[in-house]
Amino acid sequence: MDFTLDSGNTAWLLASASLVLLMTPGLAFFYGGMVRGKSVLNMMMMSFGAIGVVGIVYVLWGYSMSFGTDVGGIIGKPFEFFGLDGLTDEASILGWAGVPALVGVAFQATFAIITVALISGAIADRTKFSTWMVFAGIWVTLSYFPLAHMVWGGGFLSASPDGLSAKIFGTTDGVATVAPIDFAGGTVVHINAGIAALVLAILIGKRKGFAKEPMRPHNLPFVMLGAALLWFGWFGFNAGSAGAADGVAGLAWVNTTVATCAAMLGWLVAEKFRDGHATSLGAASGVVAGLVAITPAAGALNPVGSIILGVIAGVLCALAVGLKYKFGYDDSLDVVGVHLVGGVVGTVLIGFLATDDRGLFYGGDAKQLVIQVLIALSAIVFSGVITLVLGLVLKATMGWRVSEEAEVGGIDLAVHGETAYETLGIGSRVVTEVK
Amino acid sequence: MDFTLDSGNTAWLLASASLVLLMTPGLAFFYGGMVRGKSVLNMMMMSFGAIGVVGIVYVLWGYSMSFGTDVGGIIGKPFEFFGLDGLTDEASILGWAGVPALVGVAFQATFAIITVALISGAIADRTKFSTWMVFAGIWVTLSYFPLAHMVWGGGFLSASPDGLSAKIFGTTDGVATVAPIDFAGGTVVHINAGIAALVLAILIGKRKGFAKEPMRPHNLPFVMLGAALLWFGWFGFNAGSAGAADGVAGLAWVNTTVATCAAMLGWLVAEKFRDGHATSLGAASGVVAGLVAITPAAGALNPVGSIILGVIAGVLCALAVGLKYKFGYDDSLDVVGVHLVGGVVGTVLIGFLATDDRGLFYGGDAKQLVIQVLIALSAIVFSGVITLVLGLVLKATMGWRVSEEAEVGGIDLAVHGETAYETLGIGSRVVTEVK
Amino acid sequence: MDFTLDSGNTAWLLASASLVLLMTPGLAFFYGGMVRGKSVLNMMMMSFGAIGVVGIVYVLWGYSMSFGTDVGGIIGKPFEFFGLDGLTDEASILGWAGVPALVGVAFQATFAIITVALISGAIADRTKFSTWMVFAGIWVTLSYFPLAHMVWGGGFLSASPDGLSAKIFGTTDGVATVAPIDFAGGTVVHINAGIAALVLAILIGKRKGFAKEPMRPHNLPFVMLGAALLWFGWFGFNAGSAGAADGVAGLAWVNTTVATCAAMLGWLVAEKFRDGHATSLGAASGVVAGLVAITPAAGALNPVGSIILGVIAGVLCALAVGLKYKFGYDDSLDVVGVHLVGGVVGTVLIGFLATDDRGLFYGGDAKQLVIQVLIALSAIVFSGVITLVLGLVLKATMGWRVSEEAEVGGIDLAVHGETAYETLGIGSRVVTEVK
Amino acid sequence: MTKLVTAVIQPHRLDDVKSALEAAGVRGLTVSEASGYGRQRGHTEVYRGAEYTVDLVPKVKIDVLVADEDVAGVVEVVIRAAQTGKIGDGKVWVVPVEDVARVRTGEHGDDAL
Amino acid sequence: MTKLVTAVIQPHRLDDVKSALEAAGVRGLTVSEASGYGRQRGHTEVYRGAEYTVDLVPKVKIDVLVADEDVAGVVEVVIRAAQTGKIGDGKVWVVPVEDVARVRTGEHGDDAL
Amino acid sequence: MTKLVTAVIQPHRLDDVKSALEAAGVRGLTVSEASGYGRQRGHTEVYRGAEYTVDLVPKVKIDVLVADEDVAGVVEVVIRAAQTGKIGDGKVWVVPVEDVARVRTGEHGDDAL
Ligand SMILES: Nc1ncnc2c1ncn2[C@@H]1O[C@H](COP(=O)(O)OP(=O)(O)O)[C@@H](O)[C@H]1O
Ligand SMILES: Nc1ncnc2c1ncn2[C@@H]1O[C@H](COP(=O)(O)OP(=O)(O)O)[C@@H](O)[C@H]1O
Ligand SMILES: Nc1ncnc2c1ncn2[C@@H]1O[C@H](COP(=O)(O)OP(=O)(O)O)[C@@H](O)[C@H]1O
Repeated sequence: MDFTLDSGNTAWLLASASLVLLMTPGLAFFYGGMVRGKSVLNMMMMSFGAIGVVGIVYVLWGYSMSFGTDVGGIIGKPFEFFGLDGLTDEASILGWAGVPALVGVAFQATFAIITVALISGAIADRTKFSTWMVFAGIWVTLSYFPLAHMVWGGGFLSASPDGLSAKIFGTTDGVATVAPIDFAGGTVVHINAGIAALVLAILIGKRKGFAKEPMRPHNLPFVMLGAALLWFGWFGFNAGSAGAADGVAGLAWVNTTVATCAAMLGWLVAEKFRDGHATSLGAASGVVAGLVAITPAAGALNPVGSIILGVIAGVLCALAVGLKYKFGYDDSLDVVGVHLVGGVVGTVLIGFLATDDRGLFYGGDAKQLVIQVLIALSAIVFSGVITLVLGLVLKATMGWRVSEEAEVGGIDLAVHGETAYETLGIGSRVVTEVK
Repeated sequence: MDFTLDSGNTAWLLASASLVLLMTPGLAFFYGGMVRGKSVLNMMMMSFGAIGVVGIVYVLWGYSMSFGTDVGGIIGKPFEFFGLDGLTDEASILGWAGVPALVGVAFQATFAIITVALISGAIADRTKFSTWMVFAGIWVTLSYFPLAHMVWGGGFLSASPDGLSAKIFGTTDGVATVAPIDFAGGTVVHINAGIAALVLAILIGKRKGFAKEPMRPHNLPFVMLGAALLWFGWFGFNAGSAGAADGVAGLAWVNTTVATCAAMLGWLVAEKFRDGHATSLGAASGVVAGLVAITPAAGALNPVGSIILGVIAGVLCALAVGLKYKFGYDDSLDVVGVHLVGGVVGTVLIGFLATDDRGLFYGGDAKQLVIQVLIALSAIVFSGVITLVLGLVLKATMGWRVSEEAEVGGIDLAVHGETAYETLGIGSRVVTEVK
Repeated sequence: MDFTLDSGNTAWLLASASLVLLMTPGLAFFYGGMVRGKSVLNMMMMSFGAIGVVGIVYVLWGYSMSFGTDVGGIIGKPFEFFGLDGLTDEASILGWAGVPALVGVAFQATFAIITVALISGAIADRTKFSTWMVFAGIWVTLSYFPLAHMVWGGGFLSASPDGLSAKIFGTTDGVATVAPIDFAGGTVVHINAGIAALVLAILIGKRKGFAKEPMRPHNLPFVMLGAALLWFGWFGFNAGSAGAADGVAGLAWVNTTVATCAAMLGWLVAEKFRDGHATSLGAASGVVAGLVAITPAAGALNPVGSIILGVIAGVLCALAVGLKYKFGYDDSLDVVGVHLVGGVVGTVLIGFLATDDRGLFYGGDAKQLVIQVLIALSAIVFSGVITLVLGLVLKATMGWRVSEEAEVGGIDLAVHGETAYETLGIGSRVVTEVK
Repeated sequence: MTKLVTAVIQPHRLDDVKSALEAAGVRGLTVSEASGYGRQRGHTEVYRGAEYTVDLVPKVKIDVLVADEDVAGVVEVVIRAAQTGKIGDGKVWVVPVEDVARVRTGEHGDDAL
Repeated sequence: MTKLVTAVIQPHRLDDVKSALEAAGVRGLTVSEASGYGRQRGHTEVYRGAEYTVDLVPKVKIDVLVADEDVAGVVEVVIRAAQTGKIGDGKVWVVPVEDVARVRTGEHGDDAL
Repeated sequence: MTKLVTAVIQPHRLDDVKSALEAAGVRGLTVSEASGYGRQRGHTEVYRGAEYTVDLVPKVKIDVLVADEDVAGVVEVVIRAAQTGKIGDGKVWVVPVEDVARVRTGEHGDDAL
């Protein structure tokens, strides 16, 4: 591919990469506000730690594994661009848009980072920080990079002529006739993280006091702040996934906003009917549910379709977050209810709502729907199995849980030697020595 | 108009739209930090709720009403682009700059959202959430879209040959000889929201304990955070209103910054002289006052003129926030003192300070000043009347106020079933059942 | 130089300027969370105050002094573009990239602002606000603008044929054969602020209770928030310093991220080994240390080199923050340990790690290393002397410290008449009169 | 001799109680935040799929040192000012005090009040 | 007559103490946050280059008014429910009360409990 | 027998009081946050156009159980360590205690101190 720099597209992708990177600290606040006051820092450190580990791993072998030369439809050659060595603008994934290779890497790295961080919400308050850090590096390698390659890197779940869709519905002009749609990461990011969250929540077990003690958010403004930063960053995520500053980016921007608005309102109404109150936690969660659900669909729907998708996602996720009590798994901050459910809802609704004769409502046939269901299922099975195996290995080796004493007394103090807030009036420590 | 995509301008408008959307959560913190600890969440929910309602309404009929084919100089055809249907890049408001229609919609939608949210600060701690949500959807339709059309959509307050200015001072080359200047929303956004705030504050009445109990900000760092996010987002607001990434955008950026710096310092000095302290609330309020005042003027002044405008706005708004005690209306978080006063100051000072021979100081004649005063007055009257009628109708039907018990006990708990912060040591609830 | 607008580069620089401006409020949170609950607002006001003063000064004479016609290799003509008057796009520092002059000014102004604000962390809890505001305006004029001119404006520390490097190693094609490298401000920003911080901390003296009373961060989530906003803004700082939306910007973005990840991990590991805990304060500080160290190097290293630089910076800064106890100066929030040490580490490591045959590891000779050490030393001496003289003058005239009573009782209340948080249950004030 | 009157009341009655005590001649008191557990509890609410019962309700605790002869009066003043008639209004109790001192002066006894 | 039983306990024992007291027939109590200083202190930690000793440990303070005859029982109930056997478990003490009143009704004495 | 010495003092005197008590042989105490209302109030300030009077000033409350014979000494130690001589220094009072127990061991009486 020939490369001519387009400074406008590059500017938008640089901005988008920066926006998406901000999402992970945003998530740290979304999650950190939701836990109890004694585990705020640990929750936030799981996000910051994920940035640290995945940021480095991505540059070393992650980009190669995602977008290197295909190996069996599953991964790219891991050491092809090790340390980004030998990466030329011509070889870039966004070269067609005149965006330099390293800007494309920057953008993609941020997706890997947040996907890992998302998982941490399911295992709040009780997880060893060291095990989490090791998990982050291995999971992103075994589950995220392959899925990114399969869906976006020309692998098995893409429109590749060797892919699943081509096998089922055939090819046209050398690509699958029915191209699977995952605009910005419904499968790669949200289903992937959501199912991993479910597996780990079950594997690691419930918090002491789950469904007995109140575990209400200790700081709801932080949750709102997190939701706001996530939304803001998500414009990079979705509109940036157009790969260019053009009309598709504009469509993705508008769809992202209206779906999120609709999901927020949907969640609030569902909650008001069921529980009697429209809560701020509901608003923040509805925002995230809408953002998740529109992610795979942002470039494939029209604005009215996005509103419909948003409302459905908002209501369904509002109902889904109660499932953990029914089934007895402690998905502490509702990663499953929001990301797995929202990711599946968005991925599947594309099969109904996609314009250009693709969705059932516009094209009148169900092929797109079938392929959307299949990629969702594939992602669930792939990530679920990988996570289970890795989770079990780590359980047997490093162990996942802190001691009960640390959990009850507060993981912040036990693991990080800190508390989130120092009380104002009365100091609780005295300096005895300076080193 | 012929359309050729300019990816650079599009990149800047995508970024700007994202920045302006972030302003509303920023406002939620600016306002949320300023209320007492028992009404933080409600305050923030009024902003988030405004995003939800206005985001959807804008896409359905708001854009059409603002920028559709003119009807009587007052509105655009409401259903011309219903759901953004049939909107082509050629028809776009920013088509001249090579920015796709949907990106222009994105940018404009965010202005409508924040305008509504601004009003909420005047009616803090006591307003029914349901009434607010209904108000948001109707007010934006009856007051914001028409004003946006009148000023920016070629209506009565624009340079249109059928507009007010053309009627008074005649036309040149088919447009008004003296074009009214509202670069980024002094009338449409700030005067509009400010006068609506005043009307509602009077209509809804004072908080119990107003001017008796202390109602000091419960969390000033949040106020600072809000001011910071507002400032950051305002670069999209003002520099984005250039419609392109060019020298005008650069001028608007620089003017926005220096006017805001000057207003902050002006407020602090005024306060130090009058009250003996330069407060952080004053700094944050001065920032917002400067941003408000420079909004209509950002592209029309030079940097030194902007400094002058900023100082004047900072000092005048610092004095204006005390008026509510004198006149006895409970504009709880000083929306009138900052947005109405700041918006008028900025709009009118253009008449003195505009360069290119327009302002009194540079051009030597008062025509621009006259027209600036007239558009400010028109906006006040238009929005004031609409708000009054709508406010009265809602008072008679849904009612505006929560019960006194809810107000005293805390609207967060009564309306949203939550408190912003859970105390650390002692849990105040026990789980009795999981559904 | 001929000027043709490049809207893409301009879009990226507009975004970058906005990002860098956000860094100073980010710093306000990074610092504000780290102090005790009684001095939060004062800490934040030092950052906001710096924005106010420096923003205006920059537009009046700062830009001229930095980038005006050279006077003796030390400064630009101060009144050449007073108030930005007469500044044409052709004369712009970023004209070569098609970026309008005012956009370049916007970008540069934000660097001056944050440099001043950085210093405030060393003198927390005890400094007169009025003295600080006066210091900000004079120091930026005497220390920052000259250094910016020397390094970036074609002065003594640049590749200018009259500069230090040309004098030592000669010139090639009319510029220094060995061009000193300071990509985005290792010397101009971080060493400059870091040494000023050290001088003032010593001059102003220790806080009452230093190294005796516990002075632990009162709100660590705010510290994390600050670190996150700094990181986000730093993309504008570093990738924006490419001056264009191109591959160099992409490289700077990626290097900034991996160095920061590596520094965070480096700090956490060092801390875990030494103190037994990986803390959130360590993570946040490691982030900032990495950002500081990569600043001068972001465009000159490859990603693997950046990882190495990051680890080294993280570990060294983690060790350096303990020095204040050893030497007995109260650098309250570790500006010296992070910015001076990090800035020196980054500036010097370029001498080893720079690609294109420049660094010792790639080019095999030490010339670059020598010049890097020299510019670091020059900045230390220049800024150190200026700060000392100015600090002494202010000490003798206005005085630097608040009264001991104000310091013990809380500078927020004494100086700003406010406390950061109002306790929830019990109001501590009654309104006695409204003016 | 002196007694210590302690009252646990609803937070929003604090201002009235302060004023009433001042009117009754009490010149000082000490206030702290507390949480009450009593009959008032029982209110249940649903939040994100789980049902909660409010268990501890915010209260304010007031400690007033009073001279023996004023105790009965002070107790009545507090009751009148704090009373709303609803469950959860709180309790007042009186404890004997063997010595009181003012820190500033070191005075003891009724002079220290 | 009535007594005031005050207990200073570990915060995480509060739920158990509340339940135990309820089971023992106690129908109300008042809780507040406190910090304890006793033998428990001594634990040192290093933080950013300085060594700290933890000095004041978070505790919860419970005040229960009880009728004379129930005092001994209530004290035992609290001890049993709060005990973990580790240093820092806290203290319980009993103070005589000369009068009690219920604010809501103005009743005095044991009826007010 | 035991007494309960309660002191309400300026927060910034807490460290000195703790040290002084420790030097005097006191081995434990319980601290809580409080707000004081007394002569100290009266300071007015203007904030955003309204005038406020500071009404409740932050204080710290210390509860120390002491054996009978040490009471007078402990009261004097507290007064000396907390005194600044300015209005608002606070109060100390002594209340009789009928029983004390250590939760960890269940011991009663002076042994429990
Ligand atoms: N036995 C008790 N000991 C200490 N405090 C009590 C006791 N009973 C009630 N209280 C306090 O009084 C408050 C009000 O008591 P409650 O039983 O709810 O209402 P009421 O006294 O109006 O019947 C409680 O919240 C608690 O703080
Ligand atoms: N003399 C005392 N007066 C008041 N409170 C005390 C006293 N001694 C101990 N306490 C309280 O009891 C708590 C536990 O005491 P500590 O000496 O640490 O353990 P233990 O009682 O198990 O030996 C302390 O934290 C403090 O709150
Ligand atoms: N009668 C009282 N009962 C309980 N606490 C009191 C009483 N009088 C004063 N105090 C407490 O003592 C503190 C100091 O009292 P104040 O009158 O301000 O100063 P001083 O005792 O030095 O004259 C008050 O803030 C309050 O907490």
